[in-house]
Amino acid sequence: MILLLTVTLPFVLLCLLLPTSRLRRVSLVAGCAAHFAVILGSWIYPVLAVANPGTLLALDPLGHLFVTLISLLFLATSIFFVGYHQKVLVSQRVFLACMLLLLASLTLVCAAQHLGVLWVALEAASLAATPLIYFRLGPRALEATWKFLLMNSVGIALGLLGIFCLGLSTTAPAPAATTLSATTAEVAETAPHGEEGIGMTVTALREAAPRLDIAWVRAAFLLVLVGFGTKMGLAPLHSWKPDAYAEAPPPIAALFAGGVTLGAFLGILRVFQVCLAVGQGPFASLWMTAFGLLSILVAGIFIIGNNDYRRILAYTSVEHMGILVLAVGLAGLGGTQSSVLGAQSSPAYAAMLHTLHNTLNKGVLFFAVGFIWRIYKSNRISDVKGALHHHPIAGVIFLGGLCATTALPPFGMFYSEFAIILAAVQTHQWFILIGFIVTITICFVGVMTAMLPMAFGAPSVLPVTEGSDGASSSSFGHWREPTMLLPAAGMLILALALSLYQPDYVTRALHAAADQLTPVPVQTAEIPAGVTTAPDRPNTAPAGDHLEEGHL
Amino acid sequence: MNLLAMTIHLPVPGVAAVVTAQVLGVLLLPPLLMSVIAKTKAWFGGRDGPPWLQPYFDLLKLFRKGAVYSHTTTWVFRAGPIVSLAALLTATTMIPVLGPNSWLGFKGDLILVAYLFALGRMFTVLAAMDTGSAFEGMGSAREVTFATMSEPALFLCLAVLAISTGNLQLDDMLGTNLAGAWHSVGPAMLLVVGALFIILLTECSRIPVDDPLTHLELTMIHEVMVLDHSGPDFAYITYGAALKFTLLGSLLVHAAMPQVAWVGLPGALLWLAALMALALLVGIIESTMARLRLNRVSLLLAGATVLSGLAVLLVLFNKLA
Amino acid sequence: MLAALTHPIPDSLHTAIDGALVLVLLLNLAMLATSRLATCIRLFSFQCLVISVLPIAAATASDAIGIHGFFLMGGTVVLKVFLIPFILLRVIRTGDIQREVQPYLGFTGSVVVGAMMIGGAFALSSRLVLPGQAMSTLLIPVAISTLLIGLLILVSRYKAITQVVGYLVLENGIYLFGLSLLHAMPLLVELGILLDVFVGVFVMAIVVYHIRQEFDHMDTQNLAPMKEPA
Amino acid sequence: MIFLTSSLLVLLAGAVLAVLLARHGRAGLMVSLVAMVLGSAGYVAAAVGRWIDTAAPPQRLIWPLPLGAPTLTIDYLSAWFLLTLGLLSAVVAVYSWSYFSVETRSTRATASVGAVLCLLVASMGVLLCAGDVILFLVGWEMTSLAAFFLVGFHDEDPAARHGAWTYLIATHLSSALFLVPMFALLVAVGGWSFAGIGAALGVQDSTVRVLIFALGLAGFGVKAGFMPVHVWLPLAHPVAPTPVSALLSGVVVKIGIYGLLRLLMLLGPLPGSCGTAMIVLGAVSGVLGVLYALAQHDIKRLLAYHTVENIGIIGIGIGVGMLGQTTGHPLVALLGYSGALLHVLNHALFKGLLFLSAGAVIHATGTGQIDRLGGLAKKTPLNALLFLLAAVAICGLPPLNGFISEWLIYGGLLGGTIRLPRALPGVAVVGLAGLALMGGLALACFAKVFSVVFLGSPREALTAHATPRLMLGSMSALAVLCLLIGLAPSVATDLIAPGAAAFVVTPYSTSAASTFDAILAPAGHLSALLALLLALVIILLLVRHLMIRGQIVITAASGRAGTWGCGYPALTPRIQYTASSFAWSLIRSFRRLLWPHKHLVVPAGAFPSGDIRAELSTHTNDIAQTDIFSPFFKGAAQLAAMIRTVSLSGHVPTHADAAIGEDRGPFRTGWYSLLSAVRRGSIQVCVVYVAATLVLVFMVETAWQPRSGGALVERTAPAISMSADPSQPTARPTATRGADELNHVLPGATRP
Repeated sequence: MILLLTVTLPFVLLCLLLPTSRLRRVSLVAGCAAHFAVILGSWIYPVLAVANPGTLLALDPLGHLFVTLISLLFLATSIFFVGYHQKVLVSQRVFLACMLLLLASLTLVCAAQHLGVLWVALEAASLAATPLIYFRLGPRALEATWKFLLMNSVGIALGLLGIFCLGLSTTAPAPAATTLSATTAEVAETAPHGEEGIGMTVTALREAAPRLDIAWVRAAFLLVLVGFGTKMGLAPLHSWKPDAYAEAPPPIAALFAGGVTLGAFLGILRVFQVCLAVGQGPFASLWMTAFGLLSILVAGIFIIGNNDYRRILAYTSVEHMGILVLAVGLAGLGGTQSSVLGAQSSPAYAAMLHTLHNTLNKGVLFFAVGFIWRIYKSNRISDVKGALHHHPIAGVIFLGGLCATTALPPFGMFYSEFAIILAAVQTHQWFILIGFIVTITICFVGVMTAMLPMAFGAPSVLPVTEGSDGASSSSFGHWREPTMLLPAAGMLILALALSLYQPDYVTRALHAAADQLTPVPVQTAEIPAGVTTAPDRPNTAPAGDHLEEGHL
Repeated sequence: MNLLAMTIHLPVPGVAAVVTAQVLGVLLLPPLLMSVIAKTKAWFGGRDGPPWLQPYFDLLKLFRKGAVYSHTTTWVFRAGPIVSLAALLTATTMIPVLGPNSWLGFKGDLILVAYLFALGRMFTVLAAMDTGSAFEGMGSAREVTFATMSEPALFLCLAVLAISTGNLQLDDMLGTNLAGAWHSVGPAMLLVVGALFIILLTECSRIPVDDPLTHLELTMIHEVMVLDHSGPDFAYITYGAALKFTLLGSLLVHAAMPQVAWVGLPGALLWLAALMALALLVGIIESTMARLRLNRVSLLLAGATVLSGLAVLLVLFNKLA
Repeated sequence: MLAALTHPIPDSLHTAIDGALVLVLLLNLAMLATSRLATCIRLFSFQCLVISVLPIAAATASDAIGIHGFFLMGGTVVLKVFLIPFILLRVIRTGDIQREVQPYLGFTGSVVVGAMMIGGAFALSSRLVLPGQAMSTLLIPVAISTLLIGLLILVSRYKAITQVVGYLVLENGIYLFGLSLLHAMPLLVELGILLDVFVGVFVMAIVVYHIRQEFDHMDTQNLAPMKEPA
Repeated sequence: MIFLTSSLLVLLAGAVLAVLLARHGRAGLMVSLVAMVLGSAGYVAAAVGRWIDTAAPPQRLIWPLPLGAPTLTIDYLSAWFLLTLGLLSAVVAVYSWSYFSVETRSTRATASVGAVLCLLVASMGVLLCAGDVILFLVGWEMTSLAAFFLVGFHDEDPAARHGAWTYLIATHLSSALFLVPMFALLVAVGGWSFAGIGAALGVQDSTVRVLIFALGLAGFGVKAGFMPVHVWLPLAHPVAPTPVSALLSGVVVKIGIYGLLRLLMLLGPLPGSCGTAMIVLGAVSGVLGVLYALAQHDIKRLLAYHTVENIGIIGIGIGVGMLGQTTGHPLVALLGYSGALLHVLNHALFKGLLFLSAGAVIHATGTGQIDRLGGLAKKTPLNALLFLLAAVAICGLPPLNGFISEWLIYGGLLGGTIRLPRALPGVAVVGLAGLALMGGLALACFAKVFSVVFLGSPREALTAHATPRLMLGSMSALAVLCLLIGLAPSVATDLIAPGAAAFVVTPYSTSAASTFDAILAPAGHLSALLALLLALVIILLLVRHLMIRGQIVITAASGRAGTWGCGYPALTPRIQYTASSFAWSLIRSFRRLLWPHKHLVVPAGAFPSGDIRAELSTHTNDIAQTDIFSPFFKGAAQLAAMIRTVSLSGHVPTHADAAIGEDRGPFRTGWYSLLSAVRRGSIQVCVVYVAATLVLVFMVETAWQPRSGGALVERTAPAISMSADPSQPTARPTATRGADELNHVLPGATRP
């Protein structure tokens, strides 16, 4: 556990101290590789991940899954970045060190059980990410950075407020019975009074669920949803995203789309877990589905007719974040395992599957766009034609990424989106069903209409660039670097492989994470069987559901 | 083998003679009907007209001649008359001609008959187009246009017959089987007969759809398509046109006269007489009417379709009631 | 700790705490009214000082003066009262810009809107039921209004540095809110939060510095060229 | 099954090898095409195996996809389509070698096209043999994707890009909007596997089943190309490389039909309205399809519209089958379904042949514009013969295969008019009239194409290259198959009977088989009569030969005494009737359906100047495209732009607008400055978004609980739920509630 958190720190120092840029880049890759090695090790030797559930830090299945994805993405990005090798105007030391710091803080986010720690780590991640956007320098990059910084800070401040509200909910005094509905009254009766304050770890909050003040929990959830939602980029809180993605180098944008946003998502999920425990799943789900649908819709509207492919990518990220919260929302609405279908179609599982493939696909697509940007030196789609002819391999990777991100089979997102639709059907959420289908279709049409012309057509005339080797004035000199091709193709192949053949241990990991997001009975163990006959009592979970042992 | 299971309606005791007589009778009759029309028209025109056997003489003359082929043509041009006539001859085996039953009918043969006509038309049109002549192209275009419009009418008529008799074999759909239908939905049957008559006029390129005797190629339909054929090819075409008239006429006669059993020699003679009468009728129409303007022809054919559609409605309604 | 907070607070201390909270409110309004950036920053610094005293008051209200409160106060004083204003003032000095010119919302207008926000905050918190007993009934309304006024500054000013101040005021509001659950957050986290705020401001100051370099002053109006194509 | 799996493996290996060998000359293309031939042969073997080994069970693959392990199964329906696919794709593979090896594109491009062809065939195989929903959908979408890349092969051509885009969007819209929800419903009712769904659907109430059918019809209909949603066909087919067009039209479109039939098999008998809808849809598609075809000037586009027509015919067949099934008339049902099934194969054969032959024409002359061609029969006689055979077949004329399937469908329709109860015979009559009209129009259309392209003399001096032998050989194979089915229909009907019978009686048993054999028995009589037809042709040929005795005069090519010009001695090829004029009289008759445009340039004055040339041309727009889809997409884009730019008129407020001027008061100024800030996405506005969202969320949260007086006060306020009844306590277990409602809406949905 500690090893995982600290493994990157020496490399941060190395990045700052080493004299040549080559060595610094090597140390970046080494840092990411070391981190990934520890992660892999933690899957094989669980002792590396396990910590006492009550403590501040522990890798539960959810966090473990997320940190693995983030680590994988960072490793690929770091390798890609070595090849990307652009003239770095911002001090490269700081830049590389910030990447590693970002990794470290995101690791902390995933490992944090205490919500305060989670917040601190998220804020740290924001701050570490800021210099990464300001890569290209110039007024537009600056604006993007400023916007990112300010909006994220405000968002994260709201998140803090939400966490405080959650804290307030734990200080509820024993309320007068008359103001209570049957549920809370009974719960209150059974709960022990006068204990010391409840800790702010997720586990503690879930265990203390009957004693939590529901109104404050709800307020907390809303604040966290809006606050961390800003960081995650849910519409209408997404406005920093297009700017940031258009200005940051594509591999860095990949880190944002597949890594940083996951951290914020995890923050929301933690509070969502508490909501589930206090029986507020439907409430939380409602807002999550609303934000999810709105995000997909807004993304679709802004994708159509957009002429800036990197901004379009930003909006696809908004779209996928929307899909993620929508899926989790459906999980809270009661889309549990159906008797007919088994666990592999539950919305929570779909959300985890979508998370997995979102990270992989974002890597593929942004790396491919990295190639394209290097070749054409323009963000405008109208300047980019015939990438497939200019650079067949990058073109194929780009098309692959495009298909993957628009959820065409055989790519994994197809399965997750189908499972979401299935969940909506099973829970009879017809509005959500129609809304989801229509909005993702709008996004599909928008993305394909805008981006396909980039790959096809007669190649457009390339801008003459000052090649580093002098002789070759075309951009073809750079992309042959295998360090760029390797991670891009590797991510594509991995995404494809996991879509076509999902090994058992991946399935198990996804299920373990999904189980944490499935509504569980509230303290069934503590309530006498006779009292549970109240009609509005949170019911017991379906058979086969893992209870508390599902996590940690 | 399926062939063995075929219902071949031959007179049981023997007899090749009867069969030969039937086949020869049917094959030799068509030119005579053309002669009847010609004679009628001559009579109306106050002329004597050509001899009764003139069509036979023409055919013999054509067969004795060689053939002239334009250098623009290909084998398609030569295949046209042959395929057309072969299709008609094949259709002859499924239409009740001399007698109540067809020779080689089977369930669903009515569709084959209709499509054999279409096959013949297709090859006639292709042969015409093969010459590269604008006139023949014009004729072909008109031919396919009017055929397209008469096709639904034909099928609707057949549907009426099928519904009223509950049968899908052409000879079973006609004749005495129709008596009940004439009894219960007489008006519908009248409409069918009317529509069939219009179809006959169209298919055989008679007035008011087409004027076979006009000398202005610009207004012709069928005749202009066969301008370039000569010798045996043209003989095939001429004979085919007459055979088509006989076949459709026989169909019409069988549909219109449900009381007749068409059995034996009297039946054969009656059939001959009925066809002669039909030819006479056509001759009278040709003598008393002018050819319609081309765009009025579509109206006529649409009318036939409507008539037959109405007949379908009547029959179906009768069945429901 | 919970038990400590539920202990009745002496009247005199109560008055002092309430007075401090009202002072915070007034400082908010003053920040809205001032056009000089330096003044604004100093006002903020003073507000932080007032706020950092509050945990001590809360701690003295309980049976024992918690080490918790002292650490928190110390951290706040060092970071917010001295370090952050110092950085910001330095940026202003090098930036050679002193005033907020032509904000989106005029200064008088800002004060009026700010007052309305305070009213709203009080109205809202009258409907809130705080679990447990806070150190003062004013705490929550003041926290909310500070938060809202921070947002208002953030939104209505062009100058990047004022936006930083706005953000800090917002943060102060949250801090005040957090005082109501002093016990639930371990010290480590509280300090981490403070540190994060500090680093955040530090980074912001750097960015502001860059903005100055790019545009020769810190006006965010120069940012944001047309983005989404029609 | 072993054939199927090994075919799939061979195809995948071929695709991978082709990519790896892309830099080695034509090796990549060669390898992939060989794999395609082998794979297709495997498909045919697997399909034939179904009829030999009638007891092959479904096979569950131990191959975990993200939503579970899929199942492969070949039933008679799959086998029939697999046979169709295998036959056509094998021929296309051989043809492709000649076609692509003369391509001017790089070897990399041709190797990749080979690889994608392999993937296309493989994914269709997966789709046809899918035993569960997931595998079906994966195969479905991968087919679309592979076909998309193939259509866009000539991506330097904007029309090709547009066609490919249209195809992709159309097919994805259909699957996303209709098929995915439909399959989700199916899965919710009966689990993943088709077997389970079929069992569960049987007890569903008919509203649900009609809903599912409607969704399926919309979704599969787009792929199949039924009339209002056919727009992608005429855009994609002409621009695709010829072998791809043949595959698209021959089999890719057919998987829409397969999907529909599979769905019908699951749904069982549906209310008569569904069959009625199907017949009407088929008739409309057929008639309009062939009318549009008649109006086309490009040969491949014309063929694309004919695909719409033939899909219409298949639709009529299916509709008849459905009516027979509903009312319990096995004869009608069997004739309808078997006609539809046979037409699927037939259409694949003759339309494949037509496309390949048209490709050979384009290959020879470099153009597909019908009115520029002429007289090709002399230069490419074999190709002309093949085209003619296919044209005769597609017009449904004897003695070719097209007639057999139409004959079956006619039989079903006529049988339906006789046997169906109530008003349903009227529906059959509509189908009958439609089919008859289609037959006439198709004849007109193919008379036009064949005669203008191949007959007469060349209209323009186009160089005509010889057609490669391999092309002709592969096409001949298709022609032989067409003739074979035409002359020996009972072979085909014997194969179809189990598949078609599966709709009427499941499981298919030998006793049922004999009944159906009896129903389809007249197919044997056809053989005899068609043989008679051929014999008569030969006899007449001989007679003519004997009579002429060599007295043949062929006019001189000098042109002096060529075709009889009715007295006009100076005939030139330009005087020949063109395709446009040939079709015009029919188009004019149907002008209220087609709305053709006529462009006429008339020289003016008594002595027109030389620079104005008289000109007459006609063209016909696709109404579905110009009046439905184009406006819809344009409108949607416009709406999105309006939302994006926060302006109704598209007027962009500038800084100048955002200042009080002579004609602007404070409110308008304020509004403009707000708009301008929103559009610029200024930082302040972004923060306002966050704040406003927060406020809004809390306001909504408070307002939605009117009785409790605010979320934060009422500690135990019921959570908001999506249920329409606000009084419903949310603490109610949602999982069970979902199940209850599921039971309510879909009875039998949740079973132990």
